[in-house]
Amino acid sequence: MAEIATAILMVIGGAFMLLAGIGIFRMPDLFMRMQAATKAATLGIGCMLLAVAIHFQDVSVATRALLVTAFVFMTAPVAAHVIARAAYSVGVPLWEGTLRDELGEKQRGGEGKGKESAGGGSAYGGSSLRSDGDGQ
Amino acid sequence: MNALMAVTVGFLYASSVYLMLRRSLFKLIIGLVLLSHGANLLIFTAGGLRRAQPPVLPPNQTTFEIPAADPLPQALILTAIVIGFGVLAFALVLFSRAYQVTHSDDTDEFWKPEI
Amino acid sequence: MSLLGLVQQSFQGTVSMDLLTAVVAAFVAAAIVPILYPLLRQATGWFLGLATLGLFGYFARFLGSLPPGGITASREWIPSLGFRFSFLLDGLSLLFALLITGIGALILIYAGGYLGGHKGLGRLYVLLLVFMGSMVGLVLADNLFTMFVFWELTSVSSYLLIGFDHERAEARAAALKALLVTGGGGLAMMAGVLLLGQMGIEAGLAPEVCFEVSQLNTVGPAIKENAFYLPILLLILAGAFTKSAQFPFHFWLPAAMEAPTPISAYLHSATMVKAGVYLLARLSPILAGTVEWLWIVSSVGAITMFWGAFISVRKTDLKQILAYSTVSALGLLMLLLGLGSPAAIAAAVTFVLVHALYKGALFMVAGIIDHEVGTRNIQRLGGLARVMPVTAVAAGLAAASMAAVPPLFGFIGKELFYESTLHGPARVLVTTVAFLTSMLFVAIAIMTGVRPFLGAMTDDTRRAHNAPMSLWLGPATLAGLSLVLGLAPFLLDQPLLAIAHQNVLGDVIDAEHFESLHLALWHGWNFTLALSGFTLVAGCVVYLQRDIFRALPPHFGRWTTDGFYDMVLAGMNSVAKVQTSVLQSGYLRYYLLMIYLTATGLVGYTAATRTNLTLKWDWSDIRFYEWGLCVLIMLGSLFSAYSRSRLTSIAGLGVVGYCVALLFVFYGAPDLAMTQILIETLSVILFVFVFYHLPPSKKLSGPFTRLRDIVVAIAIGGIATILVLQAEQVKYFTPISQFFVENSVPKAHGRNIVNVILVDFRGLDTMGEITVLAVAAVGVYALLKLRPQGGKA
Amino acid sequence: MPSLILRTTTRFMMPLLLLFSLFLLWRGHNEPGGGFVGGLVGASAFILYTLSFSVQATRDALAFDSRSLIGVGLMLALTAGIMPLTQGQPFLAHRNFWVKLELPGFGQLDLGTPLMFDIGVYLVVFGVALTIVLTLTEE
Amino acid sequence: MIMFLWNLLLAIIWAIAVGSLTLPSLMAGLVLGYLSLFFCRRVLGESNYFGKVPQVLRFIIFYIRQVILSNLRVAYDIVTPTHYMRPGVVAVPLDAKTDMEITLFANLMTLTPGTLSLDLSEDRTILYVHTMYIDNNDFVLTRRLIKEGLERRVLEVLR
Amino acid sequence: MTFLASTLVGNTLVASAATVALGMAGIGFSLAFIRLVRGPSLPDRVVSLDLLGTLSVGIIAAYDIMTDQPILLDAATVMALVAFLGTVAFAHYVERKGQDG
Amino acid sequence: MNLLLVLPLLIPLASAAISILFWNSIRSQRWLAVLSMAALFVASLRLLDEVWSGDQILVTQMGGWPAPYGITLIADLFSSIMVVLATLMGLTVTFYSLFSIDKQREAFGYYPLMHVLIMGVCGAFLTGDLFNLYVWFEVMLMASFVLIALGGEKEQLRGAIKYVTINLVSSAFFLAAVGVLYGVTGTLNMADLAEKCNSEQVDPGLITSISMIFLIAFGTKAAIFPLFFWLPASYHTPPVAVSAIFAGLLTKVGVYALIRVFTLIFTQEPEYTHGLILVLAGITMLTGVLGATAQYEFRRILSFHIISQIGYMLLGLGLFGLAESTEVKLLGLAASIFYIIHHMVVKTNLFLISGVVYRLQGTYELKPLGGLYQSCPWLSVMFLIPAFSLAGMPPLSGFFAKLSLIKASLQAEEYAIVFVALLVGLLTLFSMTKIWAEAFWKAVPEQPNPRSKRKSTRVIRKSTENTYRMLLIPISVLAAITVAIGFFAQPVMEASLRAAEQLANPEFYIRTVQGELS
Ligand code: NA
Ligand code: NA
Repeated sequence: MAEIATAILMVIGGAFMLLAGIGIFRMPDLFMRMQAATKAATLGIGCMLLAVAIHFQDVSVATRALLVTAFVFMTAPVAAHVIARAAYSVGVPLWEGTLRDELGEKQRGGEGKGKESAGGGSAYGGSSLRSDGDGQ
Repeated sequence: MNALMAVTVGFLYASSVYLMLRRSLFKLIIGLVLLSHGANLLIFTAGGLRRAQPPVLPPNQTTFEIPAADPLPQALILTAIVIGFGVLAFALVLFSRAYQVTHSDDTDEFWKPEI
Repeated sequence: MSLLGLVQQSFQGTVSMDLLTAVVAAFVAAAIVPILYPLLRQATGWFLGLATLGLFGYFARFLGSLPPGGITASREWIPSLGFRFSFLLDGLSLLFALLITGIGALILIYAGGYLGGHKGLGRLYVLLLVFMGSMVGLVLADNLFTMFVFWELTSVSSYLLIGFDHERAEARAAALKALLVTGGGGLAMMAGVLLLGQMGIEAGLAPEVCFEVSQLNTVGPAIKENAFYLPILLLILAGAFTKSAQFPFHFWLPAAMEAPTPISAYLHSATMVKAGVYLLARLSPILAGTVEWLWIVSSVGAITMFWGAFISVRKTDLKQILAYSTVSALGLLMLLLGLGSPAAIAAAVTFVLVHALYKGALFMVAGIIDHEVGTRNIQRLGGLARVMPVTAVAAGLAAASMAAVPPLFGFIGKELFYESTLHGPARVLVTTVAFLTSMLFVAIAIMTGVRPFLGAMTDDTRRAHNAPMSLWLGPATLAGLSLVLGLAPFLLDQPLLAIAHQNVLGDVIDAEHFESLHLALWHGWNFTLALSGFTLVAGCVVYLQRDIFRALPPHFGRWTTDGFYDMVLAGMNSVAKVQTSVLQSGYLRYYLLMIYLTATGLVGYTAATRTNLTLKWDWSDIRFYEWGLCVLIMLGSLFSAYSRSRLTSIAGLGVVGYCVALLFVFYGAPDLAMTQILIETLSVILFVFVFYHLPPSKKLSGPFTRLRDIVVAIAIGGIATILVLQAEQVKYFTPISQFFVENSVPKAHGRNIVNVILVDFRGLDTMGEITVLAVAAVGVYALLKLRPQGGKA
Repeated sequence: MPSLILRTTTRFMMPLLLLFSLFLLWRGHNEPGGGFVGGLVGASAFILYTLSFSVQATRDALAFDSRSLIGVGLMLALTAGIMPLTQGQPFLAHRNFWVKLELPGFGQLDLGTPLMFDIGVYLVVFGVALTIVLTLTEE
Repeated sequence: MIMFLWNLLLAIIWAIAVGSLTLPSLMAGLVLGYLSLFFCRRVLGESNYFGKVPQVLRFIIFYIRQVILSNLRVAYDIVTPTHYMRPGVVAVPLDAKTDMEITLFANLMTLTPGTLSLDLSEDRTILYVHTMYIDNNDFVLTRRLIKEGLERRVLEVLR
Repeated sequence: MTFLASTLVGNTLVASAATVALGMAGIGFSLAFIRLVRGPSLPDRVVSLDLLGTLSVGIIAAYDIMTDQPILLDAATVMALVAFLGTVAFAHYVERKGQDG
Repeated sequence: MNLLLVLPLLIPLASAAISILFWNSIRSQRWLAVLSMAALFVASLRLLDEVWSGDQILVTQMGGWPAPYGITLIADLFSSIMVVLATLMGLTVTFYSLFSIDKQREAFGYYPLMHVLIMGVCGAFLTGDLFNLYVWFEVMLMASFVLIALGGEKEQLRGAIKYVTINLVSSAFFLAAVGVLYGVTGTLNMADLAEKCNSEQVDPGLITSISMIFLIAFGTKAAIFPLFFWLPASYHTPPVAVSAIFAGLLTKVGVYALIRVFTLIFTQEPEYTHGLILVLAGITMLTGVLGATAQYEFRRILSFHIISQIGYMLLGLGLFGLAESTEVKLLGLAASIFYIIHHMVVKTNLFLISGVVYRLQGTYELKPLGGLYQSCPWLSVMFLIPAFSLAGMPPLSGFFAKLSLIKASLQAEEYAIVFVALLVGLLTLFSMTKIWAEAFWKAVPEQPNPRSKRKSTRVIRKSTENTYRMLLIPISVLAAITVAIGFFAQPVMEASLRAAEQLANPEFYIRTVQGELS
């Protein structure tokens, strides 16, 4: 019984991890890549660690597995958030299919500038990171 | 399985050497980092590889049932990693100070003939 | 035995204190001059001169009372190298010791007058005394290394003395020239002496005494037959010839005339330059008597003799004339030593004394003239006899001795000289050269000792004053001695010169046919006398026609080794510059390239030629995730190498680090993996922070450079691969880690063996490691917080 | 100004990380872990704090200079090594410095100079990592 | 909070009493302690602790369901060749006030696929959320779904 | 296929599942690496590095189960702890860089 | 006797730790520095005395673990001589530093760094374990990295980057070599390695190949040709006290390591390995001295001379492998040891003197220097002693060092190296007289370098006069030692010979480590 549960959890976990990989590989802009990657991977790890906890049937292992799970669930969204925030602030572009950018609209309104393209508004006016981290 | 690890080690060495021969200070330090990776893996491999048998004795046991990985190279590498970190930290700061002085990454602008 | 005991032991030994005291005396005197000089000032010269006279008296005591075999004194020094402080006072060394101390005393007095009030006079006394002590040590030493020590000390003190007027570039250059030439010769001589000692051991001497001249004397024949005889001879001759200014090394001596005259008179005519002669005389019993000796020594001597005299006549500066004539006289002595016959040695021993007396006097006279008139140009001198009559008489006597006018001592010397050339090998040639030189000597003697004092006074001489007694005492004494010894040669022949003569000849001559040296003014009417007479006449003619010599093209004679010396010096400088700019280019990457090339060469070549590598490329049993990781490590490193963006490179590095950590996990090293992960993350953070304000990097090197670097990189990588493979496969012994496994729990109370190793089995490593970390932190802190403020250091 | 979300999360994670670092230190002799890893994790907690707030905030939170941690750590490790010397044992001979303790909740404890040594290592690593990062961040 | 500590203390006492300080015995102690506390609630005075626990459990179930569902939606989008998403940045006015509330809400929202907290306005009243599926280009609806769905429940649990 | 077979030697269900999981995670890992290489922006790379860290946790977990070595889990724990730290540092950098222009 | 072996590590480490704790009290750091260095020196003298008078090799097993397993600290005569010298240099340079290092550097860890540097050097000399040697190398290097960069002046940074990079590369070589050697032999203890590497079943060619990596690694640290570039690029950049201690100690640690491993472990194919060392020694001597010839900067000249002198030190090692007779082997090694002793004292002193010159005239360039012979007679004499000693003039220390090397070379019939050694001696003399002529003899140039602070220092003011006198104390002490080594060369030579004897007979060492003799 435990074996089957372990196996299923592992396969599911693996599948999510694969999904995360595909997501980050395929999605068209940074934000959607993050959307895909962070959550799928977190879920995948959750499954894996659950499998570990079940498989070893040992309190200390299970505790640690749960601890790691909790930790990952705690940190993953924050990590995603800080990167997204930073990326947005330096003007990493949104996908062209993006419908509307209410944050950008507000900022443009505040600064009284009329930039058109989605995601074109950089909070700090920095645009150097658009294509690469630190220029060429 | 040794061949793969050996080639990996060689590759790390080669790329580190190549990087250190560039004119860029930055590449130099990347090369240094790769060099220490190479050296660590070299010790690891040369000491003998054994899969998934950490040299940690199970409770209430004084020997391994299945032969475990050699603990000594591990201890050596651990020491080397930590020392390498200290050195790297200092080297990084040193290099950045050098940048601040010269505002250039090109080592040829940085050095001058020593006569 | 404690170290201190060993030091104490080296003080003990069999000592004849007197002789050692004599050696040390001058050094002690030198040491107290800095105290003495401020007290005595002007009187220092007299004081020191009289003190030195005491030393002279000590040596003079031995005149006629020297036991056969001389007096010895010795003390252990460095037995393990065969060095002893051993001294021998025999006839030869007594002769030189008397010259050194006697003339030294006069020079000290003379110097006080000559340089009175000069700010460097105190130092001059110190150096002169150090030099005197070295010279005394040199001639008294029995151990060749003791002698060599003093030999080099004379070079050093001579360097400092020649550069007495150190603010003048010429003086400095001359000092350097003398030092390099004599120092170079000294080094060669050192090698020669070492070899000689070695051969002495081969010939049966004990290693402790293999450098004792008195011991080596006993194995002379064996050494002469040794295959190393010629190298030894050449090396030792290099030392002697440079020191005694033999052609082609003579050029330093005229240059050394940059020194004030007391120094020139003392070092460069009377004493130091004779050290080479002394050395060859001392070693004659061991080395002389072979064909090589005969030809090398005598031909170098003959060439020097003639060449020196010839150049001398062409000069107009008093000191230059005297310097070249000294070169010539030294050549003469060499020639005689080369000939090596009892007659030649007799002449040599006598001429040493003759030359010291007249040349010392003439030099001091030259100094007086320079001091009182202000010029040394003989063309601007004349009529000085009226101003300084005592000096004039002294000069005249000295010149007469030089010109070998009877009844002066020089005449006896000249007679013996002709005597030996006429009975030596190649006698016509040698005698002709001897005659020509002697003829030139006559001209030189007139030019330096007679001409300035006679005739009309010149503009320069009219302003001259008489010299004080401290100045004329020296030349007068020496010139007087030339006369006294000429008239009464018996005063010194048996008590001194005969013994010296015997010492030089050693066992070379069998006792039956040996005639003891006996000096006399009159040898009867013979060919030698005629030759002497003719020499005088011819010399006067040369003097009258001296303009012919001067009319020769001016660069004639400058095409000598002096120019060669300059060329060598310049050449060495440019070679050094080129070499340094090539090797020490300033570019770090070239340095690294060199190191990598060396590594490739040494390790690669050695592995390829000296061992049979049995490399088993085991590609089996590799799990797919291992493949994946290794490929990722390689790709990651490639990526961080090729990425032009710095932070991207850093991210690539992070990948490599994490993959390495995963490898550690896979191969059962959780501690390593954890450490690696943490360190990698910290490093990435540091990287990010440090490279936060960096300019972009460019592609900087061309295709050839890249190709070259790739080749080097692959070579290093290949070597690393091969070594790893080899080490992984070849396991000769059970690793010591087995012990750790067995003892970890029972003795070290820990199950995590890696950690037990770190804190217990090899805790010392960890101690060092945390020290490194601590220092790194201090370093980072200091480097970032401490900014330079101006050029303080 | 770093994100509020990050700051809040960090405040929660700090004790967790520190506890974990002590845990690693504590059981390092028997399970993976030890002074190095523990010290690094401990420092990570404060590094995270620095990134989420500011260097000054970290300095205030620490209440002591990170450099003195290094000095104390070195002295501690050194003392652990010297203690055997007082009994004529070689330097770092931990063997005779073991105490067995029964503590409720912890089980049987092997306490000895190795732990002291490891604590020294922990402090040094902690202090070093912090000093480096704090200094760099201040730039 | 006091109640929770009480509960924890009871669990530990239980575990010691049972003689094994292990996870299962602690868990058992926790549940049994909760029950005993529940029955004593009148004695100890009113507390929202007893209402909170079922609320939290309900929230967890809701959240897990949410995560799985939205994960599947994203997964479908990832693995199929065509992109179905209709992304945009939505400004969500916040009812959450304290640091804790805002953080928990933002994090939980980020953990559900399809939404990602992008930035918080400086006056902490608006959370900008990157959203992958804005159906019908209706920003108002999306805003409301986020607020009514997750924020409300989070605040319920916390307050 | 030999490698697959060899890992299945234990031939328990769990080991097979672990191998499959490991494989999938590995592919995910590689894809993330490709994103790291491709960028194009620095945040893209940071995200992929973060993902690589997270996936490593999963990979270690799967490997633990496959080899029955719970001890290796500690590495996963540490990985989970610090990958976050790296990401925050990068984000910190990106923002400051923006401020400095 | 455990304590004596450990004290050279404990005293500096404790001092460093305390200094770090008292970071803000420079006064106490200064006092501690001198006291600790003095204590260290006394302790090392005791160590030497113990080794010498007992005619034994002292050994202690760290942690009490038996020999090949734990880390061995071991002091044979060679080690203890080196430790004594290192601590002596530490003491003198620290004293010098008190009066020459600026307040800023003092406030940023100068003294703790100094302690750690000495500790690393002593550790390297005393350890009997190859990996532990690596650790001590790193300790020493790390401290030297910081010391060389401390202050952050432009030139310093330039030099430091080269210094750091090349030393890191060499450390990586060292580490790799240790790893490979452990892989092959399964041990790290040097005595154990000596036994195992020379046992029958081991392929000598493989060991020789590995030894080449050690040659590269240690050769770089020792600054032999063609691995020396870092040295002239960096040694002239830090404050002079730092240059001095580096010049005296660091390269010698490399030489020490070379001598140690190539007498103890890598003696499989001496005609190859030691022949190579001899050739490298010759080229090193020549290139170094020619490099110095091209220089016109005080410290650069001295730096290049270090290289050339390293050649001399290795010459004896080469002879050890090549000579046939035991006597010559011993003489060669002893000569090398003698040379190291001489060189450490002399070279440190010359650097210290260059610092005084800088302090007086504000520059290290020879061209604008001058007039010191007139103004500072005592300093002049103090310069002449080490300078002529370096050039090998008798009866100073360098003479006997050079002479015994040449003697050994002659006996080993390596005449080419004799020629090189003699020639290099002459060129060294040339360089030293160049400094003498330019800085001391020459009058002060008419148009002084505007950057130099000569005007203010032309006349030594009262306030600096005291400092000047204090700086002359360590200089005079070292000069006195130079003279003493010359006059009392016998004890030094005998010590070197006995040290060489121990090196040449590794069985004694090995058995002591294995505990059979203790
Ligand atoms: Na040196
Ligand atoms: Na050095």
